[in-house]
Amino acid sequence: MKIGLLVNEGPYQHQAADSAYRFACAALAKGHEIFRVFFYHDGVNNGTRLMTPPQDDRHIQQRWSELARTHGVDLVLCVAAAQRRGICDPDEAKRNAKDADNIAPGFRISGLGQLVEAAIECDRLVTFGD
Amino acid sequence: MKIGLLVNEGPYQHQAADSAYRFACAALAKGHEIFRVFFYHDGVNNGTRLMTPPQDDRHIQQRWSELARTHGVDLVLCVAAAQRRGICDPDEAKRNAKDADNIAPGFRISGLGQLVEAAIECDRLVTFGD
Amino acid sequence: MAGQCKKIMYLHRRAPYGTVYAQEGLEVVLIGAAFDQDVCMAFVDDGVYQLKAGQDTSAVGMKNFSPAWRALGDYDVTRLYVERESLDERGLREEDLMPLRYEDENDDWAEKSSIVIVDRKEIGRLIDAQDVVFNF
Amino acid sequence: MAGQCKKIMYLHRRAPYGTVYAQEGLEVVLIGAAFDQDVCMAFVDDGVYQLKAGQDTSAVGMKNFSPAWRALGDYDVTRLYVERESLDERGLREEDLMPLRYEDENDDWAEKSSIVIVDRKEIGRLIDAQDVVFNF
Amino acid sequence: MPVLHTVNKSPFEKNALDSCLSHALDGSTLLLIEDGVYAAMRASSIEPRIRRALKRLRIHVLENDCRARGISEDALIEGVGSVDDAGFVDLVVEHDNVQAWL
Amino acid sequence: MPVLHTVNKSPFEKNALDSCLSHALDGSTLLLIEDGVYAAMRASSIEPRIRRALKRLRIHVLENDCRARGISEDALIEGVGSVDDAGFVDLVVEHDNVQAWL
Repeated sequence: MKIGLLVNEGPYQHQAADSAYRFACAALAKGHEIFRVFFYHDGVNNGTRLMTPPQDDRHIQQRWSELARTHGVDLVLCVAAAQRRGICDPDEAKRNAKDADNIAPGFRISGLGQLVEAAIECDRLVTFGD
Repeated sequence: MKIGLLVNEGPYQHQAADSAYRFACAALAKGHEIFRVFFYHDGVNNGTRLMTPPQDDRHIQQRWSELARTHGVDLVLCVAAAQRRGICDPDEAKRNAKDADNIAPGFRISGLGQLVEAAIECDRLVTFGD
Repeated sequence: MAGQCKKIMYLHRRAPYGTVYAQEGLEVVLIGAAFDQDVCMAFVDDGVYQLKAGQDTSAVGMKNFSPAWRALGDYDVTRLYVERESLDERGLREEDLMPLRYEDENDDWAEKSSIVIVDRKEIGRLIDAQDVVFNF
Repeated sequence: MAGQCKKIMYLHRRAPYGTVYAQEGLEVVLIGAAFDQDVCMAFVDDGVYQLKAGQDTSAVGMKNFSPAWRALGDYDVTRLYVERESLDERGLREEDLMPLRYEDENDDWAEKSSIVIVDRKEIGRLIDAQDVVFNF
Repeated sequence: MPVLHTVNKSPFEKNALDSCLSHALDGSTLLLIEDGVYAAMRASSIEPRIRRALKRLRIHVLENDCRARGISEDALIEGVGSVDDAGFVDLVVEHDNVQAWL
Repeated sequence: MPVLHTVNKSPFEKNALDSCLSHALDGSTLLLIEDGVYAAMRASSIEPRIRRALKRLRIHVLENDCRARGISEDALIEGVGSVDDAGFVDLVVEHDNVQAWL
């Protein structure tokens, strides 16, 4: 089955990102397709490569990036939410005259249409938030 | 009077950052001292210079930076919370082998001791959160 | 995706301004309108506060996004279900809400209200009838 | 700051793991211990769940920070007020909580429980008596 | 002056107001801010709780937060005061301690 | 199968569970996750509400979230089922739609 995920909260502050990750792993293990993980609201903060959690804790961004690398999962950060919160890729950085970017490998920035498209394309949309 | 502020949530997602800013401005206008604004939990996300809110919306980071510049307010991001969430200054970036940093002007990164110190030093500590 | 028409509900349960969900939720509705699906909105619990008339954010320095609700009719989002029990608990009546209207193309462009007050049971049935529910 | 000794309360009102406040709140208590103030903690509402025995986060992939509560005694944080009404509403008894103990230097290092069950009224009085209350 | 309690949550969504009211000592002050201001609206199911609390607490709303949400002065329960941002600062200064019920 | 409702909030802190229960149609399913699992603990003041709901809904908890919080299987209200992460996926697949009460 084709499943889309919506993650509405940032890493560490709420369990949403952890729950979504576990769900994605379990769904993939059962042979389902994770069509897309869309990160909205503070969820976009999952996609910064600048995080350095303590060594004895999970690394939420690296887990997502690894999921993209090994399973080709499409990780999309909402551009409007990302702009408000300071997440950008090199293109966005250039366009907004920023001197740095912070997007992590495996993530891409795109519009809200990608969320609506996922809702239409997928058999199920599962939301994780606060 | 010497007042300390604690901001526990990130910009735009919750009103906490807006309320704290208004309070700080009102306190300064009345001649009080804002000894320190300590940003904890997702509050550290107030201190990224990479945010680009829509032109018709307030720019939460720039407002804080301006407050530091004009009134010398001490804006401190908790280092442990900042590491988890991907906020770093050039030193932190170097120490954690990151290829970029994102801290905004007027903010500094330091330990939780700065929060406890503020609570002890100040006549009042006012908390804004979720 | 061609030809697919899903029943999509945007279910808003939170007050505006205290958190961003109402505002960013509305942004999804406006973008989603381009996809030509069978769309409705529901305002439940504190979500009914989003439609309160007279919002004025000038003094809090935040963006007042409430005028955007009026644009929904132009985006063909014309069914806004508002839960009666949620209004009652909060001491609100329909007159306390912004008047939201649309022009009905199937009725000689007659202007009609987009707001439909329904009871909790009906909201439950509506949720059950959707293909997708977005919860903001 | 020399010589100042303030009465500081860390008031924990939220469940662990669902949000980070319990964990990052505990980090403040541990750092704050170095400042040699008059410190206590209070567990109210869902905060009492933080002390529930038997927490095991291995399967959720999150950090289990609950063992750190046991270290509090070594940090001279020895008064942990737990609200009786909050326990009752949640069907919890004192035996359901982790045993947290400290050695009383004023009583020949006798081992004592750090947990003090008090009622809501007393929590209200304790809050009133503080110079600073941190709310996590 | 005793404790200034702040509540920033809707009383319909979260237990912050109830927890505050059940802990606040007689004679202390409650300031409703952000979504907390909805508690002060007349004719809601919360009104009886606020009226009872008014017998033993001073209760204020932050007026800018009311205005943002379309709550006019005359929609407030009688006895609830209204303060601007400067008034919030004054309340903090007047009280010995501030306790935020988040 | 009808709707799968998820609740991730403590029933003591937020109104998500109550709102879910008052909207869920008979025959639908409720999955408690994250802090939502506390609702399924025996002997709390929430228990009567869950028992009533069990007469018309299937109710499950996510067992890993229970374990994290120190809630053992035998602390659950009888009639509440327990699923692992794979079981969560199965529930999503079996139902026509998933509604998250945040």
